[in-house]
Amino acid sequence: MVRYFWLIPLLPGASALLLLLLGPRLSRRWISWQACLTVFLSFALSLAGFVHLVRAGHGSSGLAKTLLPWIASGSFSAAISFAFDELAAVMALVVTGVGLLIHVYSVGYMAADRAYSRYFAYLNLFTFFMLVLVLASDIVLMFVGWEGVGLCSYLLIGFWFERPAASKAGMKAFIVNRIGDAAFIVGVLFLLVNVGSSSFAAINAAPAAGVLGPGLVTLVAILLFVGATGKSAQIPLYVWLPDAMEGPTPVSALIHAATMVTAGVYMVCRLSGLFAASQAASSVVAWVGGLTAVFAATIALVQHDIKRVLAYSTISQIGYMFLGCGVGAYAAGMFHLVTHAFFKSLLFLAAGSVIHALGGEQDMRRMGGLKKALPTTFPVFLVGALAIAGVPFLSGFFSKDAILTSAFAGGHYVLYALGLSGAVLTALYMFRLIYMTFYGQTRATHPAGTAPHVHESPPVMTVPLVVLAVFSALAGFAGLPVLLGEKANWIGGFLEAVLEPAAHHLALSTEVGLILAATAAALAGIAMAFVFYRKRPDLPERTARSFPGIYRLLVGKYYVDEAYDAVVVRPLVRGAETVYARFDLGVIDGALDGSAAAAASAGKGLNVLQSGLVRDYALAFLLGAILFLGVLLL
Amino acid sequence: MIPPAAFLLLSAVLFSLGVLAFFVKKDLLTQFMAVEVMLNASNLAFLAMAKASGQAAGQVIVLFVITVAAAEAVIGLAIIVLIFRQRRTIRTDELKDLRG
Amino acid sequence: MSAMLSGLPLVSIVTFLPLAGAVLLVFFRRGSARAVRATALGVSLLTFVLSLLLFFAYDGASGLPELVERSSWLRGGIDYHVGVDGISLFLVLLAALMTPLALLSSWRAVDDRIKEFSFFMLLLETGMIGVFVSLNLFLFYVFWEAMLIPMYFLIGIWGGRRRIYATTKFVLFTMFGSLLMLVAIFVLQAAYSRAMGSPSLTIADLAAVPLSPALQSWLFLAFGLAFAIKIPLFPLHTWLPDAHVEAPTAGSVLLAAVLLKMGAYGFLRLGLPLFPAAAASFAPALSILAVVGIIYGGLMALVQKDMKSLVAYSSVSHMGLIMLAVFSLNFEATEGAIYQMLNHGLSTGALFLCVGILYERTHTRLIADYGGAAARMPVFAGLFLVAMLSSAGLPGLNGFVGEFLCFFGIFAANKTLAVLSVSTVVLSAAYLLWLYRRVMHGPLKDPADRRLRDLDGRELACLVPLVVLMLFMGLFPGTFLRKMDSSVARYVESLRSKAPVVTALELPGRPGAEATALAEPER
Amino acid sequence: MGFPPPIPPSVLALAPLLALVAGALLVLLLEAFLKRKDGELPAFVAVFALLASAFFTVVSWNVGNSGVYLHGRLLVDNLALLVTGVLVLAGIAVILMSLKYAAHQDMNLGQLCGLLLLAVAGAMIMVSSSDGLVVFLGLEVLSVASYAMSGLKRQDRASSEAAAKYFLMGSFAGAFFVFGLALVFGTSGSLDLTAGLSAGASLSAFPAAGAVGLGLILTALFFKIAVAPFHMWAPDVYEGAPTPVTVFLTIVPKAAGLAVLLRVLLPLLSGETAAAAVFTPALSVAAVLTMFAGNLAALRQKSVKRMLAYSSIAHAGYLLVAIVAGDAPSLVFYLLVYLFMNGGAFAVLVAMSGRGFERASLGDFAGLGRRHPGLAASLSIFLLSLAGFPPTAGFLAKFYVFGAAVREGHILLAVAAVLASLIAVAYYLKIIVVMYMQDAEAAAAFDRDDPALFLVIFLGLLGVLQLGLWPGNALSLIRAAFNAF
Repeated sequence: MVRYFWLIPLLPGASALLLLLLGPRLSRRWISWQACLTVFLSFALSLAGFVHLVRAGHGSSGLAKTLLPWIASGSFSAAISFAFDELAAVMALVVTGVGLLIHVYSVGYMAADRAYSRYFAYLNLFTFFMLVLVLASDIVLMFVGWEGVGLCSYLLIGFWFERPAASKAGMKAFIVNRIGDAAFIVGVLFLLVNVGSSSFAAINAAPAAGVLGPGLVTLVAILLFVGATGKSAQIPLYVWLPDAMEGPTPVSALIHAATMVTAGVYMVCRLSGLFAASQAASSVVAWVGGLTAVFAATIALVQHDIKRVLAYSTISQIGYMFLGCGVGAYAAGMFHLVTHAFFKSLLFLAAGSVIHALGGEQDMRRMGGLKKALPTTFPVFLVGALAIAGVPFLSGFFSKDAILTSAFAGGHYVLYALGLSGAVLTALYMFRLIYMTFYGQTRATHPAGTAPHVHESPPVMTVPLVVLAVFSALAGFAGLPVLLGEKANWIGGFLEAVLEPAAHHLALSTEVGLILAATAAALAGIAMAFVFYRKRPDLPERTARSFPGIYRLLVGKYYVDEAYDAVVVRPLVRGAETVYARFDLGVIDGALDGSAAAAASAGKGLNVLQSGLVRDYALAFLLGAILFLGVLLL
Repeated sequence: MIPPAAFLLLSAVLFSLGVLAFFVKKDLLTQFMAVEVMLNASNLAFLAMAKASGQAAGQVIVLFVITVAAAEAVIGLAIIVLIFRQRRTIRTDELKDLRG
Repeated sequence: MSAMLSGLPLVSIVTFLPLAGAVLLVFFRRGSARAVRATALGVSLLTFVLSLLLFFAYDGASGLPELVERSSWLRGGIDYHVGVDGISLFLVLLAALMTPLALLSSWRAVDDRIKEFSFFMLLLETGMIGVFVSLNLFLFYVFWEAMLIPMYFLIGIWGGRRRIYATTKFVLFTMFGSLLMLVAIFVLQAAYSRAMGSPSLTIADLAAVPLSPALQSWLFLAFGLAFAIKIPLFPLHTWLPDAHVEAPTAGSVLLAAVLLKMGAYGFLRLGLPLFPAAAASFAPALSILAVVGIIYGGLMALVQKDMKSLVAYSSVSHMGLIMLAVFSLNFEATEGAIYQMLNHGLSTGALFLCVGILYERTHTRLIADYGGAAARMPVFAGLFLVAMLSSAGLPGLNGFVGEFLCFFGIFAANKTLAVLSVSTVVLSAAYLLWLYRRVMHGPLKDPADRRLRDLDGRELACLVPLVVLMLFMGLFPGTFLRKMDSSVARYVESLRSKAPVVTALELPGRPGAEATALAEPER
Repeated sequence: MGFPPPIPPSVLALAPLLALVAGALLVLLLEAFLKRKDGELPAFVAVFALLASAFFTVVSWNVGNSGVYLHGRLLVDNLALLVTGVLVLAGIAVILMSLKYAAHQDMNLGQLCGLLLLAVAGAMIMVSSSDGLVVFLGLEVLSVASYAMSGLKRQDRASSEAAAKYFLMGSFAGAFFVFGLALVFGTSGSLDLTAGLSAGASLSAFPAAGAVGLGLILTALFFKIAVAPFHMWAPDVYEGAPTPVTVFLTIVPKAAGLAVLLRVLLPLLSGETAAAAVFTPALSVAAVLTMFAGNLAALRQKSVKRMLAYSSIAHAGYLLVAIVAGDAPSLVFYLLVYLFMNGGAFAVLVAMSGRGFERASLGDFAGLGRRHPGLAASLSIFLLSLAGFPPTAGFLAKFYVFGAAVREGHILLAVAAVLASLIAVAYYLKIIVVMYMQDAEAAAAFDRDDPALFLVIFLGLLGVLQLGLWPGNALSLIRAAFNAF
């Protein structure tokens, strides 16, 4: 069975193809089953592979399979070949597992939608590309998945393309991603030309082998990381993710929380050999991550759209992952990726259930008091919130702590501080959300004036929530802090086979201190949220009024979109329009038509000379003759 | 004995006069006569040369030229008559329907 | 296979079958529209099938032209001399494939003077194929020029409102270049017979003429101008948008898919092999123009109001990349360029077909007149999307393979230019997706408008083959690349051997030696 | 035809000429004494005469009857015979296309035929002698006949104006020829145009008067060929003259004049002589002037006939390029091709005319592609050939002429020539645009039962395509002819 691991991506791919070709002709029932079943099979295969790897223990080189030689020309060659090692196994499990749950959830969530088959086709297609990205053993092939998930993200964000906002968001996502990808391509070109191979093995080995000079390593790493900032929505290319919330909520959960947006982190871990080799590049990664973590969190504080809060929270959490990778704790980064996949998709799906319950309402100012109305959704949401806030013994607590610890251990105290303050903010905005949504009086206003009929979602939606809640709660135990023993951090050990091991270790006392600090941060955040949004609901307004500047800045999301629009987009378009009118039509065509006109007017002149008078003709004759004779004589 | 160069010069002068006349005159007939003058200038030249080089050919040519001139005159006059019939004038400058 | 075909003048048949069909059409009664259409389509399809035989018959081991036919025609080294090699083979196939599709696409769009229309289409096909198979410079030039005539009529008779301006501009602009090329041909011919004693216009022979650097530069410029106009290279591109906007769909398709390739092909077949030193010395300048073209074309495409001129400017951008690859003068770039020519043929051809399909329904090409078409035409939306993504070079589709090989080769030759050229990745996505969004997405412009019906069988028959081919070429490029390899290798070698500059220009990009060495095990 | 000629060489040499003159006399007699004026009998006689003369030409070609006869007055060589062939063909074409036309435009067919035969005879005399006097006589015979022919549309003001202008300018130019001849005779003591400056001689060795004389003679020839700036009579005359006569005027005098020019100049231009150093640039300038003057002036014409008139001036320029290159074969081939394409184009113009009217304005061609596809297609092919598009003969002709120029090192001249022909493309295409891309306001109908005319058009097409694709025979014939050169 393990031998067929290469089917993991192909199964959803086949399903997608089938749905795209004859989707409309199939019954919804069939579609749902086909879509979910194929993903389930991939999940099963991944699980099998995972188990196989665990059994094989260390030193197992993992599984590899070359399907077909793809592009080969001269000194360039890239094959379609998959590899299934520890890193891929973990990621594949996340993708297929969470993916499966979200497929199931979607069956309920999208039940009413017209383009049911198209939705699942896209979802399957995404799963396919994501798995290609994960399993690729070759950076060019990874790029196929990389771009493919981008495409699916475009398609799914713009799923309701009749909505201008949706199609605009989709386009924005794709183009912003493409900007990152351009840098990514350049990085890949450097690798191909200098390393002479596109396989990850060769690339990770290159710095050590000295094929790649230190300067080049840094350059390449940074170029690739720019690509990652696009895909994983980090500063400066994060702007597409909040808008991406225009897509259906399950999509936000799967693509824009659990899997695709973390592809950047995965890529960095894949190339940990390369990144680890460059101190400069690593610190760039760390700093971008750290800053993004806090930056996004601050914006999340003041958002009113429940999904946008989660979106900014995602950006911030991915910031943590990069922070981890940047300080050399790749395992920690991956660990947080996993836990985040659970609790963030949980939060999104739960939010989706809320929105579903309120008939599409997303503005938290019109929610509140839903605790009773949503007996399943509320508790699972709470679990997710606690997990992300980093309350002890829930998954988020361990993974975030692992990152902060190694940041501190690496001596990056500023980054550590950033991370810690980020943790406070995280707790704050999450519980702001909780209180605004579930507590207090309902502020729901309905067009009909009557309170909307709030209803809990059907089991096909709630069951996945519960499952995810369980994982969000317990997944942390896969990576306990080292102070509980060498083997405690199981996942770290598991991934060590592939990833660069985290360098430093700390004294027990320090570790304990850090853990306490993290806990304190989380609780502080929650407390603040309690005070602001439960005890003294008037406080927020007052604070806002006392710091109007800051408040407006936050509400305006630091006006980054506006800045980009003013500095990049509009000048580009206006400039192009001017050049088109002035140069293309004006100068070039002007020159052409001008020369034509010149010829015509020359002709006109000749026609005027052709006066019809014999005398003129004779004169021309005579002058010509005289000229000619002159030439002959001189 | 006058040197042949003198005749040549004279014929050249005659020829130029013919050309001049062709330009100053305004009607087909006199312009054609100007051409006749040019032809006869050439005849003079031929004769002078013939005399100088003692070749009979030169004198024969003159006869040819005269004949040709006569032939031209015939056709020319016919055309001029035609023009006159159509336009009641033989002013050369009236012939400018065809132009441009 | 080739044994079965031996003795059969396959290349000539493929070249002149359309011409025969055209002549046949002359004898049809006017008004027998269906018969005319069917015959034309049949002939072009048959041509395509035979061209497939070419593909199988071509072995490509030596890299030399195969299936060669040669018979002396006129004095002065003018022979009838045709054949295909790895460089021309696929362009022939492309021309043979696109013509029937173009005919099919105009099944309903063209209803005036169908006989003449089909006649000129077939004539054009012969011209296009002829250019690619000619191995004699005179023959090449004859086809090169003769091809203008049918295109001139196609745009001029069945074109849009400003068709006459457009078609005249097209012919005069193109001729301007090719006439100077003609003079250069004379010079070359004279130089050859002076050097070798006997005259010859066989392209392979002409490469052997020793030319003074100055003369070589002049000749290269003369040839280069003709090709650069055809490509079109910035800033000689302005005939293209006009021609495309005014041309009927079928015309645009062939213009974009095949005619533009002739410029690049000209450089590969003549410009560089005949004047390698001059080419190498002009390569930097031309490369810069090409890069400017890439970015400039992309930006112009961004702000077009007319779908066709948008696609036209996208062609300027894409062809710029191909040019840049051609002038990177190394193996990967050259192969990438050829592959990208095919991709551009397919994707841009498909895009023009799509525009044509929309135009047939609403009779407007203005982007602003559309919106939300996807709701009414889901199937079309899908195919359009694929064509678009292939043009934008999305991995998994053909566009990526060519584009990436081009990038690779360019990068090896010159990093800066490569980095600049990669901007096409962003630009193409921007203008294409924006187009798609404005046309296909959003609320329906006019819900009452029933004209936006989805594709019928005929239109599917036009688009589906292209889309399938895009996928196939994206996944199995080897099928095509392997047939090119030896010809391209021979070509690059000849450049290297003749112009030391070439290697000098190609090397610094990468420590070629060990890069290749490292790459060996992979292959 | 291997049989030994029953007639002595000198007679055979004269035979083509005699045939024409006899034919001319017969036609004129018929014309005088025949009752029915509109009969086509004279035409048949004329055609027969032309065919006879062609026959004799072929015979004396086959028996290699070239040589000098009548005490050096008559020179029969391959150039003469080939050009004679072109002249005769042109004559036949003209007659065939005037059969109906003459009736429609109430021209006197008999007179036309007679004059035509004489004119051809004159041209024939010009090309088949190097003796100045004989050339002059031929020139005058040709001219005088042409004056009359251009005026044959008696009622038509334009026609008679053309005749008058042609006559006046022609005789003016003729006088220059004679005076020049006198000077040459005076200085060299001989009438042989080539003797004055025998090959390689330098102008300095040749007295100024002689140089002037030669110059004057050349100007007269330029006038006949319509080389700028001696061309200005041409557009008016070509437009005014009856269309078949225009065909004659655009081909026969050009051919004859160029042949003489070739005779006179070839010895001078060959080699690095001082004479070459003077003549080559002068002629090149003249050629460039002619090409551009013709093509530019044609651009804005509203009348197709006048447009073609200007185009024929431009073609004189191309032909002059062949002279500069000193390449006789390409010159003759171009003449042959030009006969077919130009004759064909004008033939279509003739076909457009009807009883009492001519349709020559661009507007008249609107929508022709719909109404008379055959006619439109033929005209298009002729125009494309004139424009020099492959695979028509026009391209091949240009290919050889310009190629020769480049081979002789006149690259800039070739560049100028191609640029000029680019301008030409613009107006040739204009006609096609009107025919195919504009629709007719008024559907003009005209009778099609003019077999002779359509025969001419058909032969024109045949020639244009045959000479474009398989010119092998014609070319090898011409080349063979000029091994002597």
